[in-house]
Amino acid sequence: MIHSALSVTVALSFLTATILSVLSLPLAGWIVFSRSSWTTLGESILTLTLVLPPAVLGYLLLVAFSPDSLPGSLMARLLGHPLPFSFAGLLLASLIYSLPFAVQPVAQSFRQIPLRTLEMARILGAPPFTVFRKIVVPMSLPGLATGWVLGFAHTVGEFGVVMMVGGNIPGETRTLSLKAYDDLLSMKAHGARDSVLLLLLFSSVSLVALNLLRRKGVDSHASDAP
Amino acid sequence: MIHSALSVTVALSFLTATILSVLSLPLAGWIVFSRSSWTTLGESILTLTLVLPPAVLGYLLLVAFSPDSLPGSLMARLLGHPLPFSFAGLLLASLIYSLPFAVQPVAQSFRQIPLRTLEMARILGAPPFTVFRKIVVPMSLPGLATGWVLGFAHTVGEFGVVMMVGGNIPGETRTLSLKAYDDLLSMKAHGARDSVLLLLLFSSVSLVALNLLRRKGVDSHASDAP
Amino acid sequence: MRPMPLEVDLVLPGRGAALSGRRVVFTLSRDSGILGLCGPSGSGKTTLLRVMAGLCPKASGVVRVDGVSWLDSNLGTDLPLERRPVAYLPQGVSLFPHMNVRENLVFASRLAESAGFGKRPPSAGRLSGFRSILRGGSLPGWAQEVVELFGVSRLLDKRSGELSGGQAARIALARCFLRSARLYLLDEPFAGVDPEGRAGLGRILAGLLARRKAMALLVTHTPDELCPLAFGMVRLLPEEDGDESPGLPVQQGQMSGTGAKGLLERSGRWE
Amino acid sequence: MRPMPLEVDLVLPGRGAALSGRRVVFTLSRDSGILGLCGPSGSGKTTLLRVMAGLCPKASGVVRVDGVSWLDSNLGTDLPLERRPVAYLPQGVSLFPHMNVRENLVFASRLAESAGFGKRPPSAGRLSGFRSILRGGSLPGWAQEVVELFGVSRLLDKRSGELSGGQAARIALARCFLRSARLYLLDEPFAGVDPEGRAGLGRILAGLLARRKAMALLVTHTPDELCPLAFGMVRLLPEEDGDESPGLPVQQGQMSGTGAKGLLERSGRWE
Amino acid sequence: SPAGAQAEKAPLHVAAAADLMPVLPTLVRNFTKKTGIPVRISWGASGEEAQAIRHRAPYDLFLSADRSFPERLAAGGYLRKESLRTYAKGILVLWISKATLDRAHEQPGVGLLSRGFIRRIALANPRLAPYGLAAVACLRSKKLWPALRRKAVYGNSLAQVAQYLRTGAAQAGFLSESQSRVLERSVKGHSVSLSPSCAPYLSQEMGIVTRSGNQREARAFEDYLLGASAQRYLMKHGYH
Ligand SMILES: Nc1ncnc2c1ncn2[C@@H]1O[C@H](COP(=O)(O)OP(=O)(O)OP(=O)(O)O)[C@@H](O)[C@H]1O
Ligand SMILES: Nc1ncnc2c1ncn2[C@@H]1O[C@H](COP(=O)(O)OP(=O)(O)OP(=O)(O)O)[C@@H](O)[C@H]1O
Ligand SMILES: [Mg+2]
Ligand SMILES: [Mg+2]
Repeated sequence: MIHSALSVTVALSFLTATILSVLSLPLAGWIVFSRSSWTTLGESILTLTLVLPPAVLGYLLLVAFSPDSLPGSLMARLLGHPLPFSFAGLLLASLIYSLPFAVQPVAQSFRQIPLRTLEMARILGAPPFTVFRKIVVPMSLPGLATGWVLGFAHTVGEFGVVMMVGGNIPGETRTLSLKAYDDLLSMKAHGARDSVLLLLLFSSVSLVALNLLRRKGVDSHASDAP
Repeated sequence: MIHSALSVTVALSFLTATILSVLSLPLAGWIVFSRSSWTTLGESILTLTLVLPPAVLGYLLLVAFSPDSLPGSLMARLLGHPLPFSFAGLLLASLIYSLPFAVQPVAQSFRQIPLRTLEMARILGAPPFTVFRKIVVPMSLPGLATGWVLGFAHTVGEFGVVMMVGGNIPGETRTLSLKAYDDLLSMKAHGARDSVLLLLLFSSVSLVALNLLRRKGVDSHASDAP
Repeated sequence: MRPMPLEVDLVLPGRGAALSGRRVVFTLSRDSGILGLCGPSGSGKTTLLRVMAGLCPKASGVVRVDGVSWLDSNLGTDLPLERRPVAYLPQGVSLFPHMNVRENLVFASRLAESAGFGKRPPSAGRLSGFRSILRGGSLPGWAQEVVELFGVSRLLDKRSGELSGGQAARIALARCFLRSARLYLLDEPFAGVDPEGRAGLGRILAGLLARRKAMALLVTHTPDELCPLAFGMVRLLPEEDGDESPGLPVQQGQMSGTGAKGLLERSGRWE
Repeated sequence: MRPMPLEVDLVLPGRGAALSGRRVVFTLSRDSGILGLCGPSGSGKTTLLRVMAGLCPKASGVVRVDGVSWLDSNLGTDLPLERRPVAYLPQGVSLFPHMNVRENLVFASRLAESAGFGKRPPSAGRLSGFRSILRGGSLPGWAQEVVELFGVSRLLDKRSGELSGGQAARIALARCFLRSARLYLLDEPFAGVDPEGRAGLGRILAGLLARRKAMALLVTHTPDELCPLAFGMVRLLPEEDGDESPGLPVQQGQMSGTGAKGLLERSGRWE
Repeated sequence: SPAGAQAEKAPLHVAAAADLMPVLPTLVRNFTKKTGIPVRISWGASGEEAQAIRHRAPYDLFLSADRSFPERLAAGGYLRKESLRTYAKGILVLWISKATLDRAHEQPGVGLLSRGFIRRIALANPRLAPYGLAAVACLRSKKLWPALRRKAVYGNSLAQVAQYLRTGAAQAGFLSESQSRVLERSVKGHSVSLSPSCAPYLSQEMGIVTRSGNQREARAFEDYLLGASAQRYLMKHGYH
């Protein structure tokens, strides 16, 4: 039981964090570099999924994903099964839910790139997309790493949305975090302890590993003093 | 009813985000600038509160805050009343829960300050604390702003911890997010629409205002190309 | 009648209180070579170069190269940076901090190649994309030649932050010349380079410009040193200090020989 | 017997393949004034200054000022930066980007005051903390004098990013001299400054050093210009290029008069 | 073989109120042993699961902790009307911790709640859970509610109320009999039954999801739950 909840959690968190890291690049790029005055609104909308209580957000997603709705029916035709209560639906919901955590740190990194550096790339004749690919993204690795960590950790602990959209189905949409809650409520002292411990163990191992990696990356880059 | 839930939410979110922004400075400073090898562990622990399902975290906090426990009884003596089911307890829980969201962006900003700049301040004779106060912090305002926004938004939407530690007491610990959940699940369609709309309205106004402010600040700082 | 290689008649954009309404006028009749640009700190040399490169949107006046208007505020012409055949070396450090020296140079040479510069290998075509992946981060042959000319091939594996001031200046200059342009705008290219180095670089520049049939506008604070290489010198007057009144007479960029009168004649028309 | 004002006998730390095992030896017997430091790009001038400032932890050898060992790798002495009475002007831009010019200068003068420098107003004491809040970001009188000396008081309200290259160099130099020190380490302080400016700054420096009874080690790429001001010149030899063998003979910093032999005599002992 | 045929079919999927955690797993195990039908349980708050069923969650059978959610779902056509059955009747109890009682020197009862050493009274959110509503009704009938209201804290489910009591955050609370028995395994306390004296028995209903493809199995499970042995088991664990 714990094994399947663990594997659902691992798959969901890794996929969510990784897909979000990829998505955050164009989104943060738009927010930071577009001259359109819509970006402030866009950034605020991005942050909005944060302020909705997870269960409410989950409910809204459930309505949007429902095969009766247009987006839901399109997706259902694409996937061959309705989105809600499936792993695919859970993934999509997690992506929406954790989006701001991945995008904000990347946007912040983008903002801190000196205009001088961007200008220099343009002067050498780089078209905008090349500037983005070769200058903006490589200089924003710390932000991408922060975004990945926040997205990952947030998905591991996600509860309300997962419950609502996933339906807590063992082996499919039941994550460690749902299981830990169930165990806690059922007052099986041992069960809850096991799943909380597993959750903590799994998370700490991945976070420590990641922080070590990142720190190494940062150290090798920051030694810019002559 | 809605008014009191709104004011609890406003007070809780503003206080949490603001206190966290202040706390994030020493914490991020320690994580980034300390040469101790404990910092990786420290950073990982900071991120851990993220991966615990909110309800489980809420339960653990309830245990820790209980007047039977040592920290809980100390706090109870200090405040004159036990922590659980009080606004103070809710605030403390929110601080713990949202801590990583405020600290990570600030830490990231600290990391991106060029070593050259820090060195220059030392050369001019600035003791470490002055370097921190006059160089590190002012150069990290974008990170502080991101941290404040994430902390604020995250507290507005907080559900599991608030429910567990606060006890959903109207006018005191019942937030908009709890109210929206009640309204939604009790299937009073109208009530839910009102509180969700209010939540969205309140959040979007504050977020748009904040993003506008921040953008202005960033623009005035980033024009460093000659 | 052949058009003038370079005509400039600009009112520099006011930057804060500084420079407001300062006019710079000069014309070149020679097709290639170095024209020096000097003047005291704050007199607008960098601003002039940025206007000519297309980096300063608020300038008014005329910049015309080989008869083509890059900027003509009367007609509303203002070619974007991308469409001006210009290369610009900014003042100060400009290497990309996240790339090592080789990556900096490869980045620039790839961009130059995609603009049609450099001798592509004869087998270019269908396979070239694949090849360029295989070569990975290596410099194409033509770029290697330029890099060797500037004497920086020993430094290719250094990270940008590990260079001495003079080394960084040389590499930035080499990177600038990986780009093919009609007009090179060089802002103090020899800053931080030792005297022997400056003399050598000057000769290299003169040779390259002659071969590429290109002009350079070169900002310098040691005009005497440049004399043997440049065919003329534009000198900007010092900024007016103290209280500015709006009715100040228009100031013009002046061209002077700075101890080498003969250069003035070679410099063509001057007003 | 009075101790030597400055004794240096260092093996520069190897930086990658560069500089490994290079030895620099010189001694000063004069109590104040400018000693020039020149040499080709990459010869280790910046590295030497950083070692003397205490910013390079891996150096070995001896640096002794007025008989006090700042560094003595035989005895294990290595005074931290904070305890060396030294001021260091790094090569390149060094103003704080988030402060305007005035804030940069106020920051430095406050730090100098807290180290006991500068004439505090006579009423200092209980009220001074309160006063310094009231004055807010204004420069104390003594600092204002230094700033006027360097001719940058017109620029106080500019943001760091809005300065021309020469203006930034002047301000960085002024900021460096807000600090009181026994030894000023100046890495190409005149880079980007126009010729008249360089001459003027040189005289200002010489005057200040004489008044403060302080020494300066000044890196320059135009040694001829410095001659009238410096009492000597240390010249570092070029980096060995090509294949290095570990058995290379130890190279020594050399002092030369660069066209002004008389200076050599005034420069005291030299080995 | 029949076992092989069963294995191909999706197991019976039961959406159950979290309040049933103490009893349902054993019942399910017995059911599977008896019929060979595998069962999978998704736990949740009744309200959340009701929403899920409205949005076509792949559940076959809904075991609610009350009767209003199933009835509303049936009215909307999401559950088969004829399949709605009351599978258990809950008993409302007042639970008071032993530590508190020791200070009271009094018989446990609703009257104790006004005393100062009971600082917090936990009950389920009356807007979401019938046990909460029943508790409030009971206190109202004794005219205690206006005074006690300030002490009340609300959990979203009975299970959460039990957590409050377990951690000592609340000194007294209203639970179901079955939850209070589980609670007493980890904390010492005393419970006073309030049904039917002060509150009615609380019917818990179940119903079969209209769209379910496991109608026969769901019906079998309903029958099993209503059967004598299951009912005896429920009775033994605090249901009426
Ligand atoms: N971004 C800016 N905003 C406002 N003023 C500026 C900006 N950049 C430059 N200036 C001002 O414009 C004037 C001209 O500057 P510019 O950089 O063109 O001088 P310069 O001739 O290149 O001087 P230097 O030889 O010192 O580099 C100076 O007074 C400078 O302070
Ligand atoms: N952080 C570093 N890591 C590795 N090598 C370095 C580093 N900094 C400098 N070097 C190398 O050390 C050598 C000496 O550099 P240094 O900066 O001392 O030269 P310099 O004499 O100041 O030259 P310049 O006149 O060009 O400023 C050079 O070859 C340089 O590439
Ligand atoms: Mg300039
Ligand atoms: Mg140097």
